[in-house]
Amino acid sequence: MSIETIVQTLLFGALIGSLYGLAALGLSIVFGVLKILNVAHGELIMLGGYGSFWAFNLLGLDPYLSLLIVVPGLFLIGLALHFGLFARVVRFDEEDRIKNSLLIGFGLTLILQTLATHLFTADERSITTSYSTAAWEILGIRLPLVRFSGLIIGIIVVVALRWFLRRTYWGKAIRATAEDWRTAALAGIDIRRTYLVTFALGAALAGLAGMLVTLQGSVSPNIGLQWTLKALIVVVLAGLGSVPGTFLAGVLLGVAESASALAFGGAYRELVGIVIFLIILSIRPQGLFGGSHA
Amino acid sequence: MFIIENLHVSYGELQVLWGVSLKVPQGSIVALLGSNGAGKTTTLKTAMGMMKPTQGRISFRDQDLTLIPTHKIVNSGLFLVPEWRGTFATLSVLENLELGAFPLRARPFKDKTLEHVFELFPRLHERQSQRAGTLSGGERQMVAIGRALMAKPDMLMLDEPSLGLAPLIVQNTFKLIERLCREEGLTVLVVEQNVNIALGIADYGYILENGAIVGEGTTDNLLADQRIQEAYLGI
Amino acid sequence: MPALLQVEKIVKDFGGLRALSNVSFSVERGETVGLIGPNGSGKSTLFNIITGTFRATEGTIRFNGETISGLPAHQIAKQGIARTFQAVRPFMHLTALQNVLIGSMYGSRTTHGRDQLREQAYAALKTVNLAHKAEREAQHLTVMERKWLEIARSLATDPQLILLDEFMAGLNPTEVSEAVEFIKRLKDRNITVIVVEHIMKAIMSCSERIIVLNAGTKIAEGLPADVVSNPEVISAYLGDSHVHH
Amino acid sequence: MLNWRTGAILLLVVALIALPQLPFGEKDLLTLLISLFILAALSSSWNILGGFVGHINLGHGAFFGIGSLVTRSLWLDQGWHILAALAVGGVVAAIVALIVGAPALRLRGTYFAIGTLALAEAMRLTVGNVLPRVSRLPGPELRVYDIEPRYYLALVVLALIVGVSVWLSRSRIGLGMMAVREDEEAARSLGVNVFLHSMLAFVLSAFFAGLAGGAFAFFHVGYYPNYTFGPVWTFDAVIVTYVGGVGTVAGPLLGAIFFVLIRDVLAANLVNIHLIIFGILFIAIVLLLPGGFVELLKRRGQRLIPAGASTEH
Repeated sequence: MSIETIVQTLLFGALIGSLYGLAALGLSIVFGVLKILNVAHGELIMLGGYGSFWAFNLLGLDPYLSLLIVVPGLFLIGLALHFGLFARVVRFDEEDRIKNSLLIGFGLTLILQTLATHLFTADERSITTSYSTAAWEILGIRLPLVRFSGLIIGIIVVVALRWFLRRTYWGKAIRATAEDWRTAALAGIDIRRTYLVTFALGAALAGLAGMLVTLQGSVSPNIGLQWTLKALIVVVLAGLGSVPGTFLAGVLLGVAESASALAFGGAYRELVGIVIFLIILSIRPQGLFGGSHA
Repeated sequence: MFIIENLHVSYGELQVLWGVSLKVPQGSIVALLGSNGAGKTTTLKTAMGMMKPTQGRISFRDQDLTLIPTHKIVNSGLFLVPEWRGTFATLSVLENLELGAFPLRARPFKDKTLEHVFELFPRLHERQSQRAGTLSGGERQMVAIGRALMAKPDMLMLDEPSLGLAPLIVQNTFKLIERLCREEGLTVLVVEQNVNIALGIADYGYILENGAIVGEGTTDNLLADQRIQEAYLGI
Repeated sequence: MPALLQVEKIVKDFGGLRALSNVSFSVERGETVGLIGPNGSGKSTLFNIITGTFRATEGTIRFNGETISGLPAHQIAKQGIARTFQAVRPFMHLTALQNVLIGSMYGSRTTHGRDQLREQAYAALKTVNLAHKAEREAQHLTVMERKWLEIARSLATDPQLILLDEFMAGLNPTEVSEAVEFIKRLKDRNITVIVVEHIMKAIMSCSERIIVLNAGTKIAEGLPADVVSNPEVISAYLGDSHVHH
Repeated sequence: MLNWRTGAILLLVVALIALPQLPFGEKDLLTLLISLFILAALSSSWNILGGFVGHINLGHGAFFGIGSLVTRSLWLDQGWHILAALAVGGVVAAIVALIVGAPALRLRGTYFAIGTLALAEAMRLTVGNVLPRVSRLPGPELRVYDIEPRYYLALVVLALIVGVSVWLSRSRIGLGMMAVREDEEAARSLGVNVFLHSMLAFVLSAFFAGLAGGAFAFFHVGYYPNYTFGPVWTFDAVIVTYVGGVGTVAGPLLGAIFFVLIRDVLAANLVNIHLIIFGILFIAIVLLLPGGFVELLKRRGQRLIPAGASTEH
């Protein structure tokens, strides 16, 4: 195995991993602040992917430009889902809240997936643009532009999100609510609105990830579960502490998968993350998700 | 003037307040006394909109606060430092204080109040970038009160400010509360188990027992009142 | 014969916080003991250590002369220690009878036939006047009934010692005096009782002996009348008058 | 004691046993009933852990998969008798549950759910990787395919699990399990060994899921080996159980009947629309009617066999 192959594979892993990181950010922030686990997060990614696909095919919109529609669109869907469903769960105490949100997310998964099959058929869809295959080559290593853009967008999102959470009043309100909603309410923060905005923000992030997923690969109605699982693995790896940490954990997961593919063959790359996940889970059965968002 | 009239509150079917009424005149310190489980915390929580009364009315400067959400009550100038202090452990001291200025009424004065808080608590100035969770109990108390001041409240409610603190820190806390009232015109309602220290600074006091007011009076009258012993020790 | 319960030098730390330091006392068979102290003095922590919910950082607990500290909670229950919880928590979706049956099926040290178990369970319900609601789910009972159901459930385990955690909170005066009478009657059944309570009048009238905790240490122990006139107890409750002025 | 309810149940059982011999007991009806029995059995097996003990297992499909895989290879490849193969399939599923149970049951609430979800996904991927070739279509067996034994096998598996569920809902151990579901700490304080009860339910639940998988392997002879490991088996079981009434004996049965009926009625017109209906129904039940159909019937005064009414004899 040449050194180029190894570097090339690991680089690819890192680039795919930046998608894992992006997918996990939304799940992580929603879990951290609302203490609800939205297992339909992968379905929101799927919806984002279809949004870009149809914007490209029907409106001829460049996928990057389609973000201007997809991200606000998913934000609105997030608002609606929270308003109609999850807001009813947030009233419960923590244990019931997580359990019921899990079940609702689970039902939502089924509905969205079936609905997508219905509307868009079960075919795999992808976006092919003029620059889809463009790549830079440095020292014999290929750097596909479309995949590279995922990393760049990921970094931009991390920086922007961190700035938002650390510097703005609303960002601080979100972090305060994540830590202790009662105290946050006593500080004059409108908890219900914080929850609503946070959930919608999580959905918008899923939409962004969905566009990149479709551009770099393909979208079909049943990709949701895989992406939820990937996001969960990343969140468990990173804990709930930090935005950059979550993104980095995603990149690392991508690299670990690629490394295992080199070592044991491609068939086992998916297993690596799950095995890591199960190991961490069995070492730290409680309090996996300590800390709040920063 | 802060007024609670005939307040009834239940947890589910369990009624814990039975017609509590009290008044806190502008610029005075009023103590609400009573043993554990008498309903003191419930009274404060209801005043802050964290529990819904089944009956009764709460008003502050002629504005009806009953059934108004907590964040709006805060914005109207009423602030509660809860029993659990209410500091955000993972946020820095500075961020905690800045969050105090979250209510719109307080935001324009943020920098100025911050300066004032740092004058009151030089220790917080030194530790402003430290996470609040790493502070000592006394320092967290400072953050809690500092955060309350950042909200530019007209009236401050404190729930058991002495809980879990060393005597000297308790003493300093109460001196500070007294000073804020006398010098800066803050209205204060303090809930305490520690009768002597609370009445040491208060103008007027109420005794709560089993969810009802069983006695009230000026500080001196109350200190001599046998009902306090009774409410606390059952003798 | 050793005392029924011996609590020896119990220390409990939560992280850096010391919730209990060096608490020791013992309870004789048939006694009714009150455990009092201001908020956060460590009463509930002590209950949780005796029943095995928490593990003590240091110290030993003996029951009938045998060490029980370190045993899992369900084994301690089988040894004959029953408890109620501060926030009432019966099994909400099970009937009153089922609630009590679980106590008699799992808690008893002797094995009984099915019919005998049911009789026992009914008897336990009768002692708290709930026999007529045996088939009703706990979630459809009133808060008072749930409290009594929880007592019946604990009694069904056939305990030697029962720990009552703030049973009287939220009761009106008539209900309080009923509860006091009930606790006194437990003595006739040879059941030892430890009561945590904030309603001082009640605890004074039903306890033979009182133990006072403050900030995790035992500050007094003795007859009710002696304890309430103890200056240290008064200052723990009312605050030290020398602090200010 | 033969009241009308016992009578009705007896009558139903006799009818189900006699059905293949009756003139209208045709292949289509039998096929429909077999898939109903298997779904009802799978859901009932999920209900033992999820309903009685309250641990939400999102990897239940793995045990269905193990049962079907083991049964199928012993039966087809090793030439065992189907009953022996089926029993071993269930036992292997139970053994796997025993092994993963200790670490899995340390997880609380949601962590148990996502942990089992990941565990099942790991098994599905492994099986897909290791055994890509077992998917041969067994020619000889198909040529002599007879629906009747499949029907009876599925019926027996369902009867077994319903029997065990009824027994659980009335026994000391079942009561202990429900105590764990309601409040672990309170259960402990009465002498209930929480871990032991959870483990027993987990193993029983896996065993019966394995049997259901074996019955499926016998019924549905040709499929990819990792098909039965798919998450859809878990999802169907969870949804059916909740819609019917989680924690009751009748719930999973009612839910399965409703599911199969809706699927069959609507499948002719619209692909999979029953899943949307069920998804909405499921969410509505979680939010508004946590007791499911059984709760609805109970409110109307017709008591079916809810676990909650177990001790009235």
